[in-house]
Amino acid sequence: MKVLGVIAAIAIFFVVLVSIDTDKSIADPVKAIVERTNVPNSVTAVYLETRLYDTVFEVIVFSITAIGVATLLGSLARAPHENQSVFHSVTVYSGGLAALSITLFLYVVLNGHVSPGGGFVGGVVLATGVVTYGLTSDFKRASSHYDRLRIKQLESASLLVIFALSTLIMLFPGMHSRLLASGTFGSTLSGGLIPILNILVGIKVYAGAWKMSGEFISRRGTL
Amino acid sequence: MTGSIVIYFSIMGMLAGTIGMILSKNIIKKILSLGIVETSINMMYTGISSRGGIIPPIVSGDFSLSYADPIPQAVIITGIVISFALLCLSLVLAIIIYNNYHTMDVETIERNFEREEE
Amino acid sequence: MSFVMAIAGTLYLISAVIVIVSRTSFQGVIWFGIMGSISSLIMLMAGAPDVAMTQFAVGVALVLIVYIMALRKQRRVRMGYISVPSMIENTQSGLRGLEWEVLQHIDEKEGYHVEAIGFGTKEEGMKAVVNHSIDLLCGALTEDDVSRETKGLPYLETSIFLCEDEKIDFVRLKHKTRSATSPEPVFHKKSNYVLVVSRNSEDLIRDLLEGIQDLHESGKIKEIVGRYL
Amino acid sequence: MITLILIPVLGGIVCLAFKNRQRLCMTIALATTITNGIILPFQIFRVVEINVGEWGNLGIRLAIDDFAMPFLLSTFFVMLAITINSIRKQYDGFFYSLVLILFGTLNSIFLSRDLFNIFVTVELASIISFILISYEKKARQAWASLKYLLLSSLGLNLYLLGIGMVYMETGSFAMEGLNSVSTVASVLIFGGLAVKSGILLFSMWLPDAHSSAPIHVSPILSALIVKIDVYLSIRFVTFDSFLWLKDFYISIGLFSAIVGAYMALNSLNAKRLLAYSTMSQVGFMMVNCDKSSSWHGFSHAIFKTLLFLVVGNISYRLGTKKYDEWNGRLSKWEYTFLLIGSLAMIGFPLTSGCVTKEIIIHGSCCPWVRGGLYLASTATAVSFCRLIFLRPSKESTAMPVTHTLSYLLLTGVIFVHGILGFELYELEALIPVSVGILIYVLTKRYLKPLPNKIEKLDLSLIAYLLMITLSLGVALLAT
Repeated sequence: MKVLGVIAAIAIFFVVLVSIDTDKSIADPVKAIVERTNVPNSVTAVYLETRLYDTVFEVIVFSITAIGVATLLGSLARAPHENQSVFHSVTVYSGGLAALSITLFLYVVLNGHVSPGGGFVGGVVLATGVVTYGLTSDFKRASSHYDRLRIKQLESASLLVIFALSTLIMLFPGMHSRLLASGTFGSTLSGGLIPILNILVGIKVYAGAWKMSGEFISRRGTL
Repeated sequence: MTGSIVIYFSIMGMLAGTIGMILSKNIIKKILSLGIVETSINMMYTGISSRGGIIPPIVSGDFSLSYADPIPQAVIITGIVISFALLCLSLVLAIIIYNNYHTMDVETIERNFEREEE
Repeated sequence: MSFVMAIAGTLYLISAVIVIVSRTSFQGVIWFGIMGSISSLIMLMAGAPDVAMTQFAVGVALVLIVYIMALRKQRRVRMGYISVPSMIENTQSGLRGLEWEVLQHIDEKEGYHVEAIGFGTKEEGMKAVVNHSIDLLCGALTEDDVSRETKGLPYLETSIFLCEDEKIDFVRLKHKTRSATSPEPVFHKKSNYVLVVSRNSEDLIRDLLEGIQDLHESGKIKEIVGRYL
Repeated sequence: MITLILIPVLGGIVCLAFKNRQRLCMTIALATTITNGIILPFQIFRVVEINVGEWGNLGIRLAIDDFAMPFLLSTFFVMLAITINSIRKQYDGFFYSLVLILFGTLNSIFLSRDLFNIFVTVELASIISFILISYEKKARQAWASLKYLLLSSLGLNLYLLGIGMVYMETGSFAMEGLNSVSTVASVLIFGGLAVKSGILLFSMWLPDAHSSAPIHVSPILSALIVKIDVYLSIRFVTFDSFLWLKDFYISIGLFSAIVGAYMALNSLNAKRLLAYSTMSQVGFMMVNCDKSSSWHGFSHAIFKTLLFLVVGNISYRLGTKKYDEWNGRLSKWEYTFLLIGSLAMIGFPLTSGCVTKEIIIHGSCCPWVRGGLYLASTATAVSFCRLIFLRPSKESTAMPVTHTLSYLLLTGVIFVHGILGFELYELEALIPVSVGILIYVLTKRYLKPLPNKIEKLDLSLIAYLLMITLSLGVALLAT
């Protein structure tokens, strides 16, 4: 029976492979996008200005999954992680790595509209840095920052602000394009509301990714 | 030219992922094969965007260069984050099942459900 | 440029296939990480730095952490063994033998982290199981070795012979270098090989029983025995 | 028109922020649903189109027209009934935020004219339904949700592949591009979304997912999430490159209607009976993909929600889902609402089910299709006679006021729609109903549950891939 499924899959993808015609109509919208948004990195301009409507749903998907994972994992017993086998050389490296990921987060998020990067990348990079530090050396200290910096309230506040800002941009596009045109091309402060959205998405994705992996770690124990 | 090569490889990757999903018996393996399908789709969209040119679409003033198309790239960043969210959710469900039945094997799980059905 | 892309593409496909055919899911996850980084490399070459960064950060780093956390569920099984030729022995290429094959088959479905600890004699092994320092003891043990505190899970029938008034099971008898003068071994009684498990790891007992039953149903036990004895 | 989407989503996000205060979230949910209902009539009856952010062809376009109107109405009614009904069950704030965001996403799916935006919103709707299915963290729900997740995300990846091909051929994600797109892309787009549509053999995960979901989640799944693909297929069929789909739908719709009703016939578990009848009703909607099936979608959503809520609350009270153990233990009120729901499902005259089902039967193209539809409605009649002929108990136990309120709302909609749309030829509907009752009385003892081997994970995956190859063959031969 499985052979039938494999044959069907091969047939489907063979027909797709044969019938794909890659040079039919190659669009080149870079000029139109960059001219209107006055922002060098046209990819960030697309997903934060042209198709902002998708990104709003995208951020909601991420926060729903983060809290969904937390509630679904809530039913499992918390794994004790006192006896964390700590190798001191690894702690030093992962501590340095976490600090490095903070700087990388700030760089990528702040001028995500000038150089490659953006909210999503920054959030995930920071989350990976802090989680590796939590995994290898001391999970309690790594997760203590979550309450000290009150990230939980920050997370829901940033979701609300993202939603408010994007409704404003979508309802009054004329005003936003005038704001965009005012900044000088290529400078960090030039992107109108785009850098602010980038920062908020970065915080949101960081909080979501940290909560998800934190839930996994606290349920399954550290390495 | 490079765009179509990436597209052809990603379709073969999708084929490999689908076959992996059919043949594997362990839940984690099925979720892994699903991850392969999703990575191949993300790669295909970069292939689509690089049909016109492979210069990254970060404009530095002159528009004469043959830039890659930014729209599929921006669109697939959303796709990558969605596939990560799906992956986490499926792993949580697999863990919940593992905690009740202590097995990751698809047949034993479905046999347990049939036994409970009667 | 397209030549480099073709190489990277074939590497990508090879690692995708390895993920699917890898034996344990832990190996699959590692190769999934390798495949993710190759695909983010291809994206970089195809002129999409943003997507490459997101794919690498999300699709490789965070996914590996989450997968390892999910696979972290495996129980750490401390296995003591008494080395008996062709049943279980520690060769230079790792553990080999009939009992090891049986355990591998059971481990394949459950995916245990097995830590093997060698023991000199049966008594040492039994003492270790009784005080729960190891979860499982194997090495051609028969039913009468099982003491009250531990639990014996029979997985293979065998017969005990009396040779020079010492009870020897079939396998040890086969490998025992018998000098010409030793008396002919006399058939003593029917018995079967046992996996001795400490009482307090209930789910391990349940999984092993299920695995042994599955082995008998699928007839793999005969094939393994055929290969080793 | 954007407010239709933004208000529920905003309510959902506010609930997300205050998710540990349960009463506040419940009031937010009620208030948002009611405000959405108030602004609904002003938005629905004007054909409006918006370019989000004035980006024209590059950006996303939202538009409203009379295909989407029935679905928007049904979403509002179903959400209102579920929120009212779930007041007693003390769900926590996160449940209400999920329901509200799902409400906003469904409105957005029914309005959007951009293919990738449909992907993101359908993905969000599926993620919410995965979490909602396994909300009570039982292993059976986790397994049903995992099966649904694996199949649905494989399908959506094929859909993404199809959109990639559309972008390659037309240069934009707008829906108008579908007029001039290759048949393989149209098959992928159809096949990708068909996994969620509930057509037989495409989505064999449905009976397990809908029957093991919590009480207030299975109506959402059956009434709303299944309608996503019904609506999208109705819209896709109007484009030129999907012409092969119109007559392909007739055959699989008919097949799904008849076999789905037959499987419903033989199931002992009440929720599973409703899940199979959803698959057969989707077959009804797909037979002729036009406005009549969208109105049937509306009426099916209403009476399926009523049935699922009544059955769910009864099985919660009596502790068993097997309806033959309910004999003599139902309270009077519960029995009456169960009767009304089943009559609407069978297509008894004066109910909305009959109005829309008759329009479909009369609108169907050729006589053999009409015969098949009559056969399917008789089989549905037989399967629902099992619920109708349950004897209610003598003493009438009190029913919570929130339950009666939501049931009355739904029955009101059923009868208003039924009486307004009453035509003379509806008396024809009495024939399949009476034949069904006759068959039920004769063969009551012989019906035994079918083995549901096909619903295993691997087999449903293989069935799905085989159906896509079949549709690929049909499409390539047709053009």
